[in-house]
Amino acid sequence: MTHHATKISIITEKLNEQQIEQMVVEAGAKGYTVFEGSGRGSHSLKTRSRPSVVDAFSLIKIEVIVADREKADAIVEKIASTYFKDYSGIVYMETVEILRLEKF
Amino acid sequence: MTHHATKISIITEKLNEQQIEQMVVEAGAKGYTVFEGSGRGSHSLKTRSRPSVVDAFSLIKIEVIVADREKADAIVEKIASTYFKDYSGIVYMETVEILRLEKF
Amino acid sequence: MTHHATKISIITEKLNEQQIEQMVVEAGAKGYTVFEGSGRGSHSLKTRSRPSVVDAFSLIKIEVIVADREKADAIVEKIASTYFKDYSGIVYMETVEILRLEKF
Amino acid sequence: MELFSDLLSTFASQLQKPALAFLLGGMVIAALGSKLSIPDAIYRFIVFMLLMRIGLGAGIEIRAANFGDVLLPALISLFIGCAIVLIGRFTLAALPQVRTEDGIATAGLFGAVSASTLAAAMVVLDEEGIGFEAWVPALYPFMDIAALVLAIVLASVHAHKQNGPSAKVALGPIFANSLRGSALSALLLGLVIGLVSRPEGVFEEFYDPLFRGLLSILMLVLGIEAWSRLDELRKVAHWYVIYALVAPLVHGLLAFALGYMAHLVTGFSPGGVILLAVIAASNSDISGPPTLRAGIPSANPSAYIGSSTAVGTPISIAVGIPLYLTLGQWVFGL
Amino acid sequence: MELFSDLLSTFASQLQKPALAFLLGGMVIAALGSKLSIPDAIYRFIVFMLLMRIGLGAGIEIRAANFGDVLLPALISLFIGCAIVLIGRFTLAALPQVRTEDGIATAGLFGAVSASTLAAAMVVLDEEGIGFEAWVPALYPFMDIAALVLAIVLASVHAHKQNGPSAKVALGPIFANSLRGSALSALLLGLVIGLVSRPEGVFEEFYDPLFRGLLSILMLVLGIEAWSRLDELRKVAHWYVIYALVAPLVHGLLAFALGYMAHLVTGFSPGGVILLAVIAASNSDISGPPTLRAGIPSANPSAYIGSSTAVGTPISIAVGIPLYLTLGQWVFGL
Amino acid sequence: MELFSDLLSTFASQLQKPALAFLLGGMVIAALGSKLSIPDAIYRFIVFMLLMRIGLGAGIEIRAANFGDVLLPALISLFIGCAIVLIGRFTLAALPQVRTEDGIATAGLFGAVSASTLAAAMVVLDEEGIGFEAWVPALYPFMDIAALVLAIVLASVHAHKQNGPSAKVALGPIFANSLRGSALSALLLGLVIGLVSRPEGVFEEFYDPLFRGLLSILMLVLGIEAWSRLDELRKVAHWYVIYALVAPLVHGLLAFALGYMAHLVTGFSPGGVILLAVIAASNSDISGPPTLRAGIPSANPSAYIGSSTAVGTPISIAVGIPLYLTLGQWVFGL
Ligand SMILES: Nc1ncnc2c1ncn2[C@@H]1O[C@H](COP(=O)(O)O)[C@@H](O)[C@H]1O
Ligand SMILES: Nc1ncnc2c1ncn2[C@@H]1O[C@H](COP(=O)(O)O)[C@@H](O)[C@H]1O
Ligand SMILES: Nc1ncnc2c1ncn2[C@@H]1O[C@H](COP(=O)(O)O)[C@@H](O)[C@H]1O
Ligand code: NA
Ligand code: NA
Ligand code: NA
Repeated sequence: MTHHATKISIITEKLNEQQIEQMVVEAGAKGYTVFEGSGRGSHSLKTRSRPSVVDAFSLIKIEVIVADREKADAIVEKIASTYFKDYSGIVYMETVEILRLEKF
Repeated sequence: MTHHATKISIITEKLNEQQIEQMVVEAGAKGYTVFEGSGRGSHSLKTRSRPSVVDAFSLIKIEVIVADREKADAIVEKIASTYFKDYSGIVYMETVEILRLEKF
Repeated sequence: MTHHATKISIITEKLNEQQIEQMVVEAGAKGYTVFEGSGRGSHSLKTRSRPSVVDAFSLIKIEVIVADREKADAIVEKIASTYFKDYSGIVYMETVEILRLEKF
Repeated sequence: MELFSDLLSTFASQLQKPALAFLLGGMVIAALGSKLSIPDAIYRFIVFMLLMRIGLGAGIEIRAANFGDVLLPALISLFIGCAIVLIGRFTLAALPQVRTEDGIATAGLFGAVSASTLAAAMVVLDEEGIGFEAWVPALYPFMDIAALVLAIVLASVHAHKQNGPSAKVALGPIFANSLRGSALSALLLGLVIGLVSRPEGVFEEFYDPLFRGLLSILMLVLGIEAWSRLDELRKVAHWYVIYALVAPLVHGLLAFALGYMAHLVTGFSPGGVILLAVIAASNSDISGPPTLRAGIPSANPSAYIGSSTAVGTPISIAVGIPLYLTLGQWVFGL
Repeated sequence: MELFSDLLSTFASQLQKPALAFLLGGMVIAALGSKLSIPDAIYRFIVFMLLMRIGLGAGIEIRAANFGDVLLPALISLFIGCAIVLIGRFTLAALPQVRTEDGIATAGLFGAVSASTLAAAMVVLDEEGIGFEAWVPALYPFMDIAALVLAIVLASVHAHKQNGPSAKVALGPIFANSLRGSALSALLLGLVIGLVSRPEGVFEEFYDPLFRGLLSILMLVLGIEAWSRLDELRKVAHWYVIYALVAPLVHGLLAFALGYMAHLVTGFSPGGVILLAVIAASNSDISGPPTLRAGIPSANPSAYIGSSTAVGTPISIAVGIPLYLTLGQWVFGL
Repeated sequence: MELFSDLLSTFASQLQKPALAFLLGGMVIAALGSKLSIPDAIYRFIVFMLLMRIGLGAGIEIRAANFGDVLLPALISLFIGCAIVLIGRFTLAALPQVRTEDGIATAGLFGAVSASTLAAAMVVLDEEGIGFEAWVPALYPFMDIAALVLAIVLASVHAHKQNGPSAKVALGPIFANSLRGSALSALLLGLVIGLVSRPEGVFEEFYDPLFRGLLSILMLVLGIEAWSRLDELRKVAHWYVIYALVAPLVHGLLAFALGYMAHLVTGFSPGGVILLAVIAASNSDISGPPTLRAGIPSANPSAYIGSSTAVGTPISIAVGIPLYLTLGQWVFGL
């Protein structure tokens, strides 16, 4: 007895963490999970093992699961248009199966 | 030449890590991977950057890939019924493509 | 207006990180993201909480999103054949939805 | 009246002490939204260093101790640990606005002991030139474990009554679990190493000289943490705040009285009596919470951690230590 | 000519100093591909320890200071912070090969202050037996905040001109944001604790004795980091390298001249003048970058971090400190 | 007989030493399931501090050394590194129950050197008042690199024989790779800084006083790690345990004999001979494993890490050091 929901993954600079989290919650998500990472993209290389003298630029991945697809689209749209001109980052969506529909 | 399998993701308090890992292995999974994270849900906010005076409450994500869908359902069922009354956490499933069927 | 792309996840020993990253970039991926983790599989248990006297053996997960499915297959093939005879690790693929096709 | 004015002047002079200044400083910068934080690895290392120092110090000097002298204070510690939990059970946890499990867990946390408060008190006594028996810090586990185990047992008895016959509580694992926590492990390891080997060199040139400095950083962390947890406290009943303000006073005075008794009977030192009161008034901020989370899973951690970390710890350091110090100076004419 | 030969001999003797040896050592091992690295938690802790030491030291001694004496140097610091940014705005940022925002951000970073360069200079003055007023390190925030705030304002004015009327820049949050950074928080917290409480004990037995040793490790980290960032620098215009080599000299000499004026007017000490020049010549390597990233999001961090971390910091430590030291010895006949 | 009773009394007195107490303490608390752990960042920092201390100390004193004296011990170290690997190749790796690659990798690890064992031995010699040439710790790389390179070459020759002609082994990258490891980098960096600059101040007030204390914590980590790795050892052939128990004795005695020869020929000091034996008996616990994992990917890490971390290291610290110390005292009449 599972339901379908959309998982949004946002990879961006740690600097933006608080603002994005707030934006996500205001857009109606009931929760999110954050992981630290490193990576490479079109902007310069982010490193992990060295002391990051500038820790605020290191990367995080924020995962948000929402049951409502339209809510998901709205969040993705909002984030892509607000952040990815100036800051490094990507956003993508996946379909997941959840148990407790009311939690998402 | 890929095969389909189910990836289970369990986000919960670190405190439960060992027990869940054991449960997963006993249920027949051939492996799992664990990541540390932080997040917000219906319970109180988990933080990451500050020293977590109470480290045992910080969050982990356990990912388990199993080839057999029924095994996956059993694991998810077991975990949801054992942990999510008292502890924070969510569980969800995704379909993934794997190469070596015998490893999962 | 989203597009489909393939996300490859490679879980392997940290020791291999640089080489795999290079291989992925040479195979045409435009970026990747790396997370640290721990886990258990058919090889011996990897641990996280203890000081890993041998840090180079701890696990990482490399996520690579590529828009072109054939490119994805080639990367997966290359990695599976190069690394998984001698080193621990798994690789799997998922379909994700992305916004900016030109970035992947 | 004299006691009161002494108290005020002790307070004033404690405010000058770096431990308190760092604690308050941490609260202030957290309140101002500063991004300053001490990395988690450093925090955990500092806790290890302090407990290892306390354990080694006790172990080294305990070799010469008369084990008979330890008996009465150890029994008193056990008794206080249990008494605090029982008091909480029939006051806080009995209130209609408080969930019984949450109240019991909170009482368990206040019965358990704070290593940082203990360390801060040892520094203060040292600076005041008030001696105490080397084994007094070793009373920590007696009170700590008694309180945690009893709280878990009471919670399980309560659940039992509510849900009908359930599995019996196994005491063994609870004991083992609390002994295995990182704080008690470090303390006991230091104690044993101090007892059976000769770590004087490393104690005097490494663990001891770093003690006060590392403590100042720990105080900063506790201050930051206290402020950040205030939020959590807002979500639970006001009774938790009142308990966190009043209970430590009751616990400390109870311990002071019993310690004074031991002073009369077996010559327990004035410094020991003060330290016993401080330990009793303190609440566990490191190892207690995970033990309770595992032992009383149905209790809401926001309730007990909020009241202990955000209110109990700052109060027992900023108010408790000067209070029992003054009381001691007054009672024993120091 | 004499100045020049003095300079050479000062350089030679500074090369013997561990700070410089660790800095160069870090660059060499990074260049050789060594896997040696200092864990991030340790790096952040060391920065905290150094700034807390500097703050406490200043706070403790400032109690006796005449606040009138501080006024002129503080104003000069404010002025220098602004002047550096304006100079950069109309030189580097005005070049056609340099994006204006990137140039302004770089000027902001060079106007801001490096805690590590400050610490290294304090150690050198100490070893040379050259005294300075205890409050000189407290000039840091004046220059730092002035530069960062002005850079953000100028960048926003520029964006305004380009994109037509946009929202006005709110100064309050920029100020608050730069004060809340971990570096300034630690410095100011130490300052206040030193002022209002009595942390002499913990200062003398913990923060001060560890200062030089921890600084040596920080120098190693900065050396490794400098080498690793060279790559980034290759991607941006050569002008950044030229700016990073020349600007610190200009800034330091400007500050030296103004400091000398204060020496004549209010008796600002020779050591203070040297330290002021070092601070001005330094560029922020810890707290500046995130403040600028948040305040000027359109600027490319590779440009400003590359030039400051890979070139500015090593130059201001390896060349700047001996230079202003020699100049001071020469001007003041030390 | 006298040697034997001397040995017993040396053992008894070493058991009193904190290094050993912390090592055993770590094993005991891990066995009891304690959650105490030292954060990884701290562990890595401690290793850096110890190796930097050893490197700086050697570098500072080596300035006055006669390089001719170093030659013979350096050649002996090279020889021992190679000899240990060859012995392992034709004993352990030749057994039918042991995969050849696994055996060769294990021999490589036992030929390589443990920085922690070296540090522990230096402290013991210091406490016993037995001097040694300042450059003896600098023999470390000669033995370490010789063993790792030879093991990788032998494994590749073996693979070659098995799989038919394959790519030739490139020696350059293997050398470079082992020099770049964090342990050797720190040691060599310290050595060079000690040689070319004047780090006496920072050495005497920072690196040296923290040495014994940090070593005690490292011993705790190694004890915890040893116990936790026992599991892994259970999965591989018993021969690994036997090798890990016997081989260090053989290697240490061989080194002692050759060191004694150098003593007769060039006056190599008694302390140097003891230290050489300890280095030879030790097995690499930090930088060896990743070098071997990269160089002999087909070898199973459980085999070589299990036997070295769980058996080799504790044995060479707890048994090896007292053994070679007693032998030295007996042979040289110290
Ligand atoms: N194709 C990709 N696959 C996985 N992660 C990516 C990819 N492209 C970018 N990223 C991640 O997003 C971050 C920012 O990307 P960018 O804005 O392109 O610099 C990178 O550092 C990566 O961590
Ligand atoms: N909608 C969601 N999307 C992503 N993660 C979530 C979501 N809801 C909860 N979580 C994660 O699960 C943890 C526990 O959730 P809860 O039990 O609701 O407090 C949270 O701290 C989050 O890390
Ligand atoms: N079934 C699985 N599900 C999730 N992660 C796995 C699984 N199997 C292996 N892994 C991960 O891959 C690593 C290496 O696996 P192995 O090569 O089987 O030892 C393990 O340590 C796990 O982190
Ligand atoms: Na208590
Ligand atoms: Na500056
Ligand atoms: Na060896």
